[in-house]
Amino acid sequence: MNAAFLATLSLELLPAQLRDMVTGWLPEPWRWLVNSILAIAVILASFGLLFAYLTLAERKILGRVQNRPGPNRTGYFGLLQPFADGVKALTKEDIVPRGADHLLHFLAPVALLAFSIMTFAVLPFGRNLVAVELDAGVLYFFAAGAATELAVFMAGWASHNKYSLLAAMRALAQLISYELPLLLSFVPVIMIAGSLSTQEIVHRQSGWMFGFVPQWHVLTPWGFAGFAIFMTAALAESNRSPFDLPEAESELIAGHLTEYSGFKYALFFMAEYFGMCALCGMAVTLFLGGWQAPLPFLEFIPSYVWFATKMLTLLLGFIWVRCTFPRLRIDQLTRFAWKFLVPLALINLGTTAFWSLTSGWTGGLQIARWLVAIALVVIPFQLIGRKLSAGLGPRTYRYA
Amino acid sequence: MNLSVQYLWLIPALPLLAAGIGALTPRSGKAIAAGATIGAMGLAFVLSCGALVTALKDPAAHLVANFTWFELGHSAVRLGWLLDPLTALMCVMVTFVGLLIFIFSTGYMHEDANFTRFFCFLSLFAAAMLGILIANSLLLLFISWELVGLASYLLIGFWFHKPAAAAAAKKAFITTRIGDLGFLLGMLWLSDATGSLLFYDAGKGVLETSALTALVTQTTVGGLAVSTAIGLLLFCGAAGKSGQFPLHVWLPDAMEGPTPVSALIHAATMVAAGVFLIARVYPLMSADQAIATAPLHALSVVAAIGAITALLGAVIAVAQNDIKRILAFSTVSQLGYMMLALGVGSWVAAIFHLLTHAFFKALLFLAAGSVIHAAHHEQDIRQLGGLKGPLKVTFATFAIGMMALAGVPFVFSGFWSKEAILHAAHGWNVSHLPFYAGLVAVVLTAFYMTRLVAEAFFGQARSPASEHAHESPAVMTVPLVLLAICAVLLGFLGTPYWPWLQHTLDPKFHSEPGGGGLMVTSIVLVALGIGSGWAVYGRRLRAKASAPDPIEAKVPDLFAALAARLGFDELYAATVGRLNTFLADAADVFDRYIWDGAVRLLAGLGQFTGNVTRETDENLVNGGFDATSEQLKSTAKTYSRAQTGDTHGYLMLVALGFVLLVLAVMLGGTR
Amino acid sequence: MSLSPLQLCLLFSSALFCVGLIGALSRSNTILVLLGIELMLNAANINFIAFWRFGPAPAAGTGVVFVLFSIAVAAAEAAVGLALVIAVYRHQKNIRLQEANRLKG
Amino acid sequence: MTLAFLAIAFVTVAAAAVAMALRNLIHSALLLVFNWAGIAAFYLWAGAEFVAFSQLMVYVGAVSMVVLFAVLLTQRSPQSFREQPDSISRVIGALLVGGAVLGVLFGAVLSSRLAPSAATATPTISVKELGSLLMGPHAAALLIVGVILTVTLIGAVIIASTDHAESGKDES
Repeated sequence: MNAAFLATLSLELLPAQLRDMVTGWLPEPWRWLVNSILAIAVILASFGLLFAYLTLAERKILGRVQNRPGPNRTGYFGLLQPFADGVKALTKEDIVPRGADHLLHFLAPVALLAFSIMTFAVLPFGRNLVAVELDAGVLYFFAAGAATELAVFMAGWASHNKYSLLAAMRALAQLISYELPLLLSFVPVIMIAGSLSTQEIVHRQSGWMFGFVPQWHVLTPWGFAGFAIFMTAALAESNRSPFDLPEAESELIAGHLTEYSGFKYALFFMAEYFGMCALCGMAVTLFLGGWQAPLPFLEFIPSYVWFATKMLTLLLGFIWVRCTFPRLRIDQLTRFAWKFLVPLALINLGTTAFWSLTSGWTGGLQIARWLVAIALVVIPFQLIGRKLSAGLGPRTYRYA
Repeated sequence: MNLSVQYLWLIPALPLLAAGIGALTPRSGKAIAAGATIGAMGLAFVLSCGALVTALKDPAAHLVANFTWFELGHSAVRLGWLLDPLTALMCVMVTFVGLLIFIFSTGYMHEDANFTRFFCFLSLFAAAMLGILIANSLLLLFISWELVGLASYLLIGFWFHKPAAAAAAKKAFITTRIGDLGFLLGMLWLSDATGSLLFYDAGKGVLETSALTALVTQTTVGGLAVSTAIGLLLFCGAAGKSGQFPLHVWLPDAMEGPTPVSALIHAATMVAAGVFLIARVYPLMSADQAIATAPLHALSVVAAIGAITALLGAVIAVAQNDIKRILAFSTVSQLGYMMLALGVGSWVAAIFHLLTHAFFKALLFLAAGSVIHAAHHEQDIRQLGGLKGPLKVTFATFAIGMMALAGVPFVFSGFWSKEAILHAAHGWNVSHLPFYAGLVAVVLTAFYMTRLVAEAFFGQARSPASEHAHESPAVMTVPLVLLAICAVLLGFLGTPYWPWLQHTLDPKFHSEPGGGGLMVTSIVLVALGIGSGWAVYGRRLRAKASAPDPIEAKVPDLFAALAARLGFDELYAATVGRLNTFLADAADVFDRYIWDGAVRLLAGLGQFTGNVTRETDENLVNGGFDATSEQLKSTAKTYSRAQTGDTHGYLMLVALGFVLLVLAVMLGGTR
Repeated sequence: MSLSPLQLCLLFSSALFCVGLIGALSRSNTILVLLGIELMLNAANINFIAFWRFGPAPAAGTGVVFVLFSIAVAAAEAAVGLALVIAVYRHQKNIRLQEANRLKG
Repeated sequence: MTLAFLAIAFVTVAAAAVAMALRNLIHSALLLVFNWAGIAAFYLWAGAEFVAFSQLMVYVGAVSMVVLFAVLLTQRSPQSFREQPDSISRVIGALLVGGAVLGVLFGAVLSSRLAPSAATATPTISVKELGSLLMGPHAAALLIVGVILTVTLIGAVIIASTDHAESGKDES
């Protein structure tokens, strides 16, 4: 290591420089392969670790919310708990029901995890940190994500269990319902950014309004509405509470997970958290300015730190939602998607069209543009919401 | 303020609009319906005053506004408005009296469930009546005339749940329809003879010289001038509407309607329409006067009918006990007077009496309504009595109306207008019989009105209803007071000493001075009538309701005959009704046996033919077709085996076809 | 014999087409028949891409656009077809294609 | 390159053939999903990146779901997904006809002289270019496809929906 190299070393470029250092030792024909392997390894390692501590964080937070300490026996503050869980999962007996479809029963968790991990390929973790730079990156992300429900179906069907099959059906219904608002909610972003490439979308959100307000998509009326729809649909896509119908413990005794134990169960768990992370990362990329700093004077902090911060914030939001909302019924779930989210997403599309057509307006017209856009988002929300919730007064339970 | 003749249509249009509003208002919207109706009527009144101002600028002129309604080939049907002092005065009278009656009705009908419907009908009636007045075309007049008939039917039958009211409405409608048939025929004849139905049309109208000359010179059966025949036909309509003998029977029965209806329709306006019609077509009616040799003058018939009606109504009224029925027969009698005046050649006197009569008769009816309202719908004067005390305002106004009707001299309007008629009748050089009939009617009128007042208001209360009577609210008494003032003052418009009204209506009118002796005679007769009435009924007041009438006690047969209205209804039932039944029976027999037989014969013939054809069809034609279609069906069945319904098979055939096609292309050579 | 890439692609698509055809012809389950037809459609799409990729004017992009439309229509066809299958199932309680022959002559 | 293509082609055709031969419907459907993914891989190999992802989205993400749903909804007993064996004669007939078609197609492809294009470099078409193509020259077609999809959605819902709305009173 020479001095010149050390001089060019900066926090921002550190990952890329480290990678170049490693690949520099290898002959040219192998470099691309090693590059890819390195990227995969880094992603797996860092998100594996993140998964471990995310479970811990979730259990801790849930405990706190429910007025109990949560795991606190293994290590300080229970810090070693994830590893203890991992050892337990690995040493448990792997049970496969006799009537099960062995191949699919085995393939399901593998495919689920594989597809979940595949989605990380196009996420821009930092200014120069993206595993695959794809022209149609966003499309790739959702194409890979769509396959995860298929794995859930496989798991539910292969288990040869009524409850699991029901869970499989529910998973399909839920996917079909929520795929649509999920896709529609980010179409406005693509309309404005004019690109399907994740890096390009992040770059489009750079710059400052009035010198300090970031030009993130979430800070526009349509962007905010799109973000809200996206996060709701993402909750459903990742089968998180309050949309965790396929695994609903109280109704379907954990649904497609019923017949899984040991390491396969852990894989399912892992895949769920990976999917959650990926969707949050996508939300950050699409709406929250990706790896960009929120204020100009904070730009000295490396971009990947910002990305991680935003993503963790959203993940904490998911956990918070999980411990506060009750689970929906299946008909409520689909009705919510078809009658509320889809129309809103379509109206949001129109709002975005208006926004993009009026980009030349300045001065007073600029204010009018904002007002009209806000009205276009808020009024339908109010109207549709009123119409849907008509007659659904607050319920009272006599014996509860 | 002026109202141009072009905008004359606004006067009927406003009440029509109000009627529409009333029809659309729900039952609870009483204030809306009443407000719209009264507001429209008030506006129409203001407009009528404007029209009057315009008309008075040149009383001799007939202002017209004509337009084409529709065209049929080369002929066009034209309608129009007409504005002259007659129209204007009548409009003012109708709108003013109507307005007061509407206001009165808000109090009288307050509790009725169908309040809005009532006001809708009232407004419709007012619109139609005003339409009659402003029409410059006999056709338009006829349309409005029939609308008036309809409104009258609806209003008489307003309480249709009462069988008597429903029957009365039907009777009124049918009886007036008989007269209207004459009207319609006359109108068609007139249209055929002159080619126009417009009254005034720049020299081409039917009431203008050229048309009149033509009508008078032509003659028809019996040597009658065409104008006489047409005039008599039109008079049929007028007689029906104005309740003249022999079509008077419906008018007393029409009292089954609510009292404001009686006041408005059967005293002030609708029944006056007949008089108005004759006055309007007066040039036509009087055209045949030019031919001294004519076998019959139209006006003579009018005078005769009028005299008979005046006498008849007055006589029957003497023996009636229902307060409204007495007034109804008095109306018949007074209308007879007007017709008499028309007949003897003084149409201005007729209109003068029409105007004064409208006010005091409306007053009398409304006051009677107030009595009925106060006495909880008790109408029999034998059951009333002693109302002078509790109903002070009503009594005072009723007394004024009674004196105006009776013709108490000098102060009251009735005296002057009746005097004008008697004067004209006296001057008629054809016959003096109508004059004497008028004189007798004067005595009788005074007599029966005195009887009515004495029975109803003096003495003691003879039933619980009249014991608990109390004065009506201001909304009903104020119109009474206003009408009473008019009933007094209106007479001074046409006194012999200042005949303003006569000059206004007929610029050629010139009063003949003198006639003082005649006036003295009529004063004496009035005094005689009132005095005798008071002598019979006032001095020994009735003690209880069931006591017999003093006259009844003396001459029971005559009184019974009068009370039964001289049996006109029975007469009609025995003659017209029986004839009608007989004709209906005859038609039924004819229909059932002759026509039906013919039809059955034809049908049997048709059936026979059909049977023959069917046999041919089934055996000859069908047989051939059946064989053909069987053949076709079996062929089709054979072919349809190819349609196996097996999708795989189809798909396979498609694939094989594809293979063959490609092979053909490949092997068939390269072009 | 050396085959050009285009010919290889066409052979590939032909093979896929025939697999789909044989499936559609031989199976009696309507869903499988539909899937076979879906396969044939995909084979056609492969041809479009192949001719775009190895054709004379790849810059025009017509083949790609055509495939996009084709995919959209194929998705529509699948949706309607499977809806029909469900409707048929509701009527005759099975989905064997040879029994859905009520319209035969 | 050719090696990759051959691998993709072989796997895809094999998956399709096995899927069409299997008796278990669910396995067939899942194998077909795999087959569609293989076709997507072929598109990627040919350089049509956008089409490949679209194929994945539409077939793997949507059509497969609908197929699986249809399979689950049309099974008599939820636990038996095994089909009745098909009639041998029809299978033989199908194989004969399919073989004929295959032979004809192969013959046609091999016998025709296709212009040996010198496309050495993979032609890439960016998403942006594709977008302007779709919105420009092919805008009408795009609109029509949109209408077709909408009509299809409505039609599919109507076909598959029960008739309870109209005759609910009679049945219940």
